[in-house]
Amino acid sequence: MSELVMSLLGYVIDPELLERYGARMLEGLGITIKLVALSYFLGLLLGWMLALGRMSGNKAVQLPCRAYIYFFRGSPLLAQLFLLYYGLGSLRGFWQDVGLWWFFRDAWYCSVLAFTLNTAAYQAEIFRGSLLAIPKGQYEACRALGLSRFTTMVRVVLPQSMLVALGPLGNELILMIKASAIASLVTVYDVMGVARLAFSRSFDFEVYLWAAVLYLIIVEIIRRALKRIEARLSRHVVP
Amino acid sequence: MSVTDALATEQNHGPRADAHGDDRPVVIQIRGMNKWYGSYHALHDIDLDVRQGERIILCGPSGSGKSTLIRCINQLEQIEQGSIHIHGADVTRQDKPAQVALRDVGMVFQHFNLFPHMTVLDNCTLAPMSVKGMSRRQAEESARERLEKVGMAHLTGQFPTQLSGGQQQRVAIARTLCMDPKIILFDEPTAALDPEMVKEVLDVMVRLANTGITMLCVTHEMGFARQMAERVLFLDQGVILEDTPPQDFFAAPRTERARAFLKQIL
Amino acid sequence: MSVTDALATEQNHGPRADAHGDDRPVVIQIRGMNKWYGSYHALHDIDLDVRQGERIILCGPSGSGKSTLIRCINQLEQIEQGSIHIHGADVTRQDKPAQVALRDVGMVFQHFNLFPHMTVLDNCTLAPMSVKGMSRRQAEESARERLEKVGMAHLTGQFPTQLSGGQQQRVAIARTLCMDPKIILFDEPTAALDPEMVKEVLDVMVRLANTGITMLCVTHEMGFARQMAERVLFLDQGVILEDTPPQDFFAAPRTERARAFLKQIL
Amino acid sequence: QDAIRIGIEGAYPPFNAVDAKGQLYGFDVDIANALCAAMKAKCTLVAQDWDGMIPALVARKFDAVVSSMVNTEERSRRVDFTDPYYRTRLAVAVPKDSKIPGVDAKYMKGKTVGAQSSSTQGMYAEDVYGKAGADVRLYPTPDEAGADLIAGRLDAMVHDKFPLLEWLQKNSEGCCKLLGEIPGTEGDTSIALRKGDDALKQRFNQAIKDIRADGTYQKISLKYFGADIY
Amino acid sequence: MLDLLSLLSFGQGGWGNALLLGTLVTIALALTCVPIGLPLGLLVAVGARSKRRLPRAAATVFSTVFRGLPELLTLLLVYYGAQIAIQHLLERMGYAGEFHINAFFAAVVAFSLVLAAFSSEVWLGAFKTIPKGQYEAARSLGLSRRTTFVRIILPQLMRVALPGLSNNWLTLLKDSSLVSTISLVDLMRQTNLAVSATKQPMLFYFVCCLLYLLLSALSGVVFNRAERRFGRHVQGAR
Ligand SMILES: Nc1ncnc2c1ncn2[C@@H]1O[C@H](COP(=O)(O)OP(=O)(O)OP(=O)(O)O)[C@@H](O)[C@H]1O
Ligand SMILES: Nc1ncnc2c1ncn2[C@@H]1O[C@H](COP(=O)(O)OP(=O)(O)OP(=O)(O)O)[C@@H](O)[C@H]1O
Ligand SMILES: [Mg+2]
Ligand SMILES: [Mg+2]
Repeated sequence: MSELVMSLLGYVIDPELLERYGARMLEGLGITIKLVALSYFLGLLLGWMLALGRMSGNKAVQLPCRAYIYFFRGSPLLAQLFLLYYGLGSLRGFWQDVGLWWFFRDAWYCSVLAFTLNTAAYQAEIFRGSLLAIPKGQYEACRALGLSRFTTMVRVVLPQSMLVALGPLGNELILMIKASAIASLVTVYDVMGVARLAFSRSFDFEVYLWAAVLYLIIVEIIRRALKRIEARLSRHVVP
Repeated sequence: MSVTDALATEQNHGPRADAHGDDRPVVIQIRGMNKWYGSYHALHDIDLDVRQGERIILCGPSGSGKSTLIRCINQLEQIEQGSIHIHGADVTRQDKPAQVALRDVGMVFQHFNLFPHMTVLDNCTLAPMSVKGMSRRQAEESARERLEKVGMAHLTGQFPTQLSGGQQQRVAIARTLCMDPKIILFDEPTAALDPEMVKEVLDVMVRLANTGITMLCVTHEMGFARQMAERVLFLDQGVILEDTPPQDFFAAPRTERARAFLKQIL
Repeated sequence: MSVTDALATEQNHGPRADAHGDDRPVVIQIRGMNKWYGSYHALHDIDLDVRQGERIILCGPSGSGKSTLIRCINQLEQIEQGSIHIHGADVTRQDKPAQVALRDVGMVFQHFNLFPHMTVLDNCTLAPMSVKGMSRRQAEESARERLEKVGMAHLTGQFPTQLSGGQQQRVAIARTLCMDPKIILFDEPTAALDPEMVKEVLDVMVRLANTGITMLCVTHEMGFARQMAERVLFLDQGVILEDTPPQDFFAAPRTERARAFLKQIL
Repeated sequence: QDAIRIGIEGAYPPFNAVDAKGQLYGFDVDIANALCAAMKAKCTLVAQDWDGMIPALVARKFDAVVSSMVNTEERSRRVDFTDPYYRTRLAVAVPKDSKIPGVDAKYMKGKTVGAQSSSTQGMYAEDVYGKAGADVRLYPTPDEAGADLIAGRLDAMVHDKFPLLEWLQKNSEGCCKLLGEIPGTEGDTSIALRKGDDALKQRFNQAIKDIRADGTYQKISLKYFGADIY
Repeated sequence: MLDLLSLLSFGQGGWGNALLLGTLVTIALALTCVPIGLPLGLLVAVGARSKRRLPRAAATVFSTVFRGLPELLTLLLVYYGAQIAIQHLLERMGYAGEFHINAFFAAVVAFSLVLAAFSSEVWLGAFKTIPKGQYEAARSLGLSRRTTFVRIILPQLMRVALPGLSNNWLTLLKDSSLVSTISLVDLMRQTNLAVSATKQPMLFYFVCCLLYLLLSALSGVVFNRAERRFGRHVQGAR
C-alpha cells in the first residue's frame, strides 16, 4: 500500500529535486513561521498602543499615530525594509557609537523590526475599527458601576472587540505569511524565497507547487483555528 | 415565590404625600446646572433637591432632556455650568471624594447594557470584585442574594442573549444592586420591553421602592408613576416645568405643555 | 389639516357588530396551515377566512406565532402544510397568478424597514415604477397624494434617518399604499415608537380603516383594537384560541390563557 | 521569419542596463545588435526581469536571451546554448583591511560571503564556499551585496570579474579591494535558445564567428573593457 | 545634492519620466483590475451565501485558494501556465501558430482573481450588516430580485464595504510590483532599474515610497468622496 502511494507520489514529486531542496524548503517554512509569529505578536502590542493613540482626544498623541499609520500602510513593505536595512545600515559609524550595530548588522533582526513596524500599522486600524464597534452603552454601564478604565478595557471591551477584530486579524496574518517572501531582499529566505531560489537553479515549476501546497495548508490551518477561537469568543451569541 | 408575593411580606412605606418640606437629609443637590451639546442648550438652570428615600419620576416629551438630566447626575455627561453635590461632595470635580460619592449611585439603562460575553453571575460580580475588592466567594454570595430578589436566581449561568428582555432588565437591576447603591437612576427601564414583560420589571421596581432606596426614574408608565412616585418632575426643552406630587400632576397639570403631553400619552 | 381632523370629514363605517356571517366576499382563505421552524412547530392547523373590508386584530403572548401567521400570508415565510388562497389564487404555489394576487397585499413592519439610502419620495415611487411600470411623473404624483394622506407631504426630500420614528412609520404606510393594496398586514406597527408618536400612527391607521380596506393587524394597543377591530384573534402557542368581536373579547375572554394575558397587558 | 525577439535583463551593468528613457544599453546590447546585423535579421530587444528569463523564453515570449547568461549544466537541461560570446571568471572582493589571504575555499570557513542569488556566482558561493563552512548570503542583485560589503555586514563578495572590477572602481566608495580571481570558474557566456531551435542556433554561431572575423566584436569589447574579453 | 535631484529631473538623463511612466503602469493595472475583481468578488460572496451546497463550496474553495496562493504564483500560473496549456491545446488541434498571452492581460487576470478572493470576504461582512427587514420590505412591495439587489441592497452594501475595499485597493497597488517578473515595468521595477543604473538606492527607494504614499493619499480622497456619496443618508442622522 505504502509502495503504491510512493510510486504515485513519484509522478507528482521529483525525488531528486526533493532531495536537493526539500530540507531547505522546510527550513524556509521554519523561517516563515518564526518571522511571522514574532513580528505579528510584537506588532499586536504596538498596534494596540497605536490604536489607542489614534483614538486619543489629545492632538499631540493622535497626529503622530496617524502619520505613522499612514506611512506604513501607504508605502510598500519592500521599500520600507530596504530603507531600514540598507539605508540605516549604511550609517555603520553612528550605530557603532550608540552601541546598536549588533542589531542593524543582523538581517534577521532588521526583518523582524520592519515587519513589526509594518503590521503594527495595519493591526492598529483593525483594532480601531473593532473598538468603534463596541456600543457606547457598554462604556456607560462600566462607568455607572464605577469600574476603572483598566478593568473596563480588559474585562469588558477587549473580549467583545476581539470578536469583531478576529476576521481582519486573520486576513492580516495570511497576508504577512505571504509577505515574508520579501525578506529575501535582505538574505532571509522563507518558503517562497527558497522556492524562487530553487526555481532559479532547476527551472522546474514543481518547487512552486510545493510552496503553494505549503501555503494552502497553512492558510487552511489558520482558517480552522480562527473558526475555533471565534466559536469560543462567541459562546454568548445565540445562533 | 414571585416578586409580587414577596412584596406583601415587606413593610410598605407607601407614597408619602407629606414628603415635601420634610426633615430627611438632602442627598442630591443641584444648583444652576446648564448643559450644552455643542451649541445646543440641553438643560437650562436646573435646581433640584432630592432627599433620602425619595422616589421621583421624570417625564416629558422626547428630547426634553430627561436622560441628559439623570446622566449628568452620575457624570456620564459633563456639565458646563452649576454644581451637583451628592452626599455633600461636589461630583463635578473629578477628585477622590467625588468618586466615592458616585459609588453610591447606580444606574439602570433602557437597553440594559449587560455585558454580553459574561454570564449573569459574572455580570453581577465583576464590579464588586474589581471596585470593592470583594473575594469571589463573597461577591457571588451577595450576587445570588440580589438575583434572588429580582427572581433571577435560577438563571445565573445563562448569557444575557439567552434571556428575554424582561429577564435582562431584572439582571441589570440586580447588577446595580450588587454595588449597594443608596441612589438608583432609571432611564426608561421598560421602554425597550414587550408589553408582557413590562409588568415583571415594574414589580421589581415597586419592591425596590419599598426598601427605602432613593430612586429617580424616567418613565412613560403613568400607572406606575402614580403608584410609587412621591414627586413628578415634568421637563420640556431643558426646563423643569412642574415639580409636584403625582396626584396633583395627573389631576390638574399646571402648564399647558404638560396637559398636551398627558393627552398624547394616556 | 391634521389626520385626526381629516378623519371627521370621511364617512365612518364604524365597527360592524354584524360582520360575522355577512355576505362580503372572502379575500383570504387559510385551510389546515401548519408551519415549522426546523423542528419547532410554530403554527398548528390554522383555518381562517378574512372577508373584504374586514379589520382584524391579532394578539397573544410573545412567541405565540402572530408575526409568523401574517408573514405566511404574504409568503415571507413558506408553509409546510395547508393552503392559503388570496382572491382565489393559491399563493403557496409560486406561479404567476400567485404573484399577481400577492401584489394586492401590502405590509407594514414593526421597524418600518424603509430604505435608508433613498429619500421619502424615492421610497414611495420605487415599487410603482419598477413593478407596475408607472412613469416617474405618475408615480411621484400618486406618491405625493398618499404622503399627503399620512401627513408627510412636506418632507418628501428627507432621508428616513432624518425623521422621527412616528414619521418613518407613516412614510412606511404611505409606501405600502402606493401599490394600491386591497389588503394590508401590520406587524406591531407602533411597538418600536416613543409613546408620544404612537398616537400619530394610530390616527393614520384609524383613518385607513375607514376607507374600507382589509386590515390584519398585530398590536398590543388595546384601546386601538377596541376602537377599530371587527374581530379579535387570540393566539397562543401557534393555535388560534379565540376569534370574537372585540367587545366580547375584552369583556369576557373565554379562555383562561386570554384572561391571564389581558391582565398582564392592561 | 526574420524577426527575432531577444530578452535582456537590463540590470547588470556594464553588460546590460536601462537608461532613464527605457533604452537598453551595454555590452550585451551592442553584441546583440551586431549579431543581428550579421544575420541580417530584424531584432527587437525585450527587457525582462532575471527571474522570469528562462520561463519567458520557454513560453515563446522571445526567441533568444543575450544577457550574460553562463552556460551551466542545470540551465542546459531547460534551454540550448550557442557557442560562447565571451568568457568570464568569478572573482572575490573584500574590504581593504581584510585578513583573508586568498580565494581558496578553505579561507572562507566561518566568514560571511555574499553573492547574487540565481546566478553562477551564487551557485558557486553556495556549492563551494558554503560547503566549506562559509555563511553564504544571497542577494536579489549584486548591488545589495555590494552595499552590505561596504556596510561591513559581509567579509567577502563573489561576483563576475568584469562587473566586480567596474563596481570596485566606480561605486565601492573606496572600501574594498579585489582579493583575486577564482581559478577553475571559467564560464562560457552564451546565448540561450529554446530547446531544439537548431536553425537559429546555427545562425547565431555563424554570426558570432562573423563579427569576430570582421572586428566588430573587438571594437565593442574595447569600448567597454579596454580589452578583448572573448 | 544637486546631482541627486538632477537624477529625478524630467530632462536628459533624469529618471522623472521613467518613474512617472512606471507609476502610470501601476495605476493602470490596478484600475483595470477593479471593474473585474470587485464584481467577481461580489459574485463569490453571493455564492458563499447561497442556500445550495455547490455554489457555497465553490466560493469557499475559490476564496481559500486565491487568498492562500502567493500572488507571484497566481501570476506565473496565468502567464506561463495558461499560455503553455493553451499552446499545447492548439498544437493538438493542429494549429501551428504561436499563441501569446499579453503580459498586461495576464497580470490583470491574476490580480483580479486575487482581488476577487480578498474582496469577497469584505462583501460577505457587509452583507451581514444589511437587516433582513430590507429584503422583506422589498419582497412585500413585490420588487423583483434584480431590482431588490440593484436598487436596495447594493447601494447599502457599498457604504459598509468601502473601508474594507479601500484596504484591498491599497494592497493591490503594492502587489502589482510583482509584475516585473513577467516583464511589465511598473513603479517598483522602474525603481530597481534606476537603482542598478545609477547606484543610488536610497534616493530612488525614498522617491518610490513617496510616490506610493501619494497614490494612497489620492485614493484616500476618492474613497472619502465615495463614502460620502453612499453615506449621504446617514449624514443627516439625528
Ligand atoms: N450626545 C449628544 N450630542 C448632541 N445632542 C444630544 C446628545 N444627546 C442628546 N442630545 C440632544 O439633547 C436633547 C435632550 O436629549 P435627551 O436624550 O436628554 O432627551 P430625552 O428627554 O431623554 O428624550 P427621549 O425621551 O427621546 O429619551 C435632544 O434634543 C437630543 O437631540
Ligand atoms: N426564523 C425563525 N427560526 C426559528 N424560530 C423562529 C423563527 N422565527 C420565529 N421563530 C419562533 O417561532 C415562534 C413564533 O414566533 P413569532 O415571531 O411569530 O411570535 P410573535 O407572536 O410574533 O411574538 P412577538 O410578540 O415577540 O413578536 C417563536 O417561538 C419564535 O422563537
Ligand atoms: Mg432619553
Ligand atoms: Mg412578532
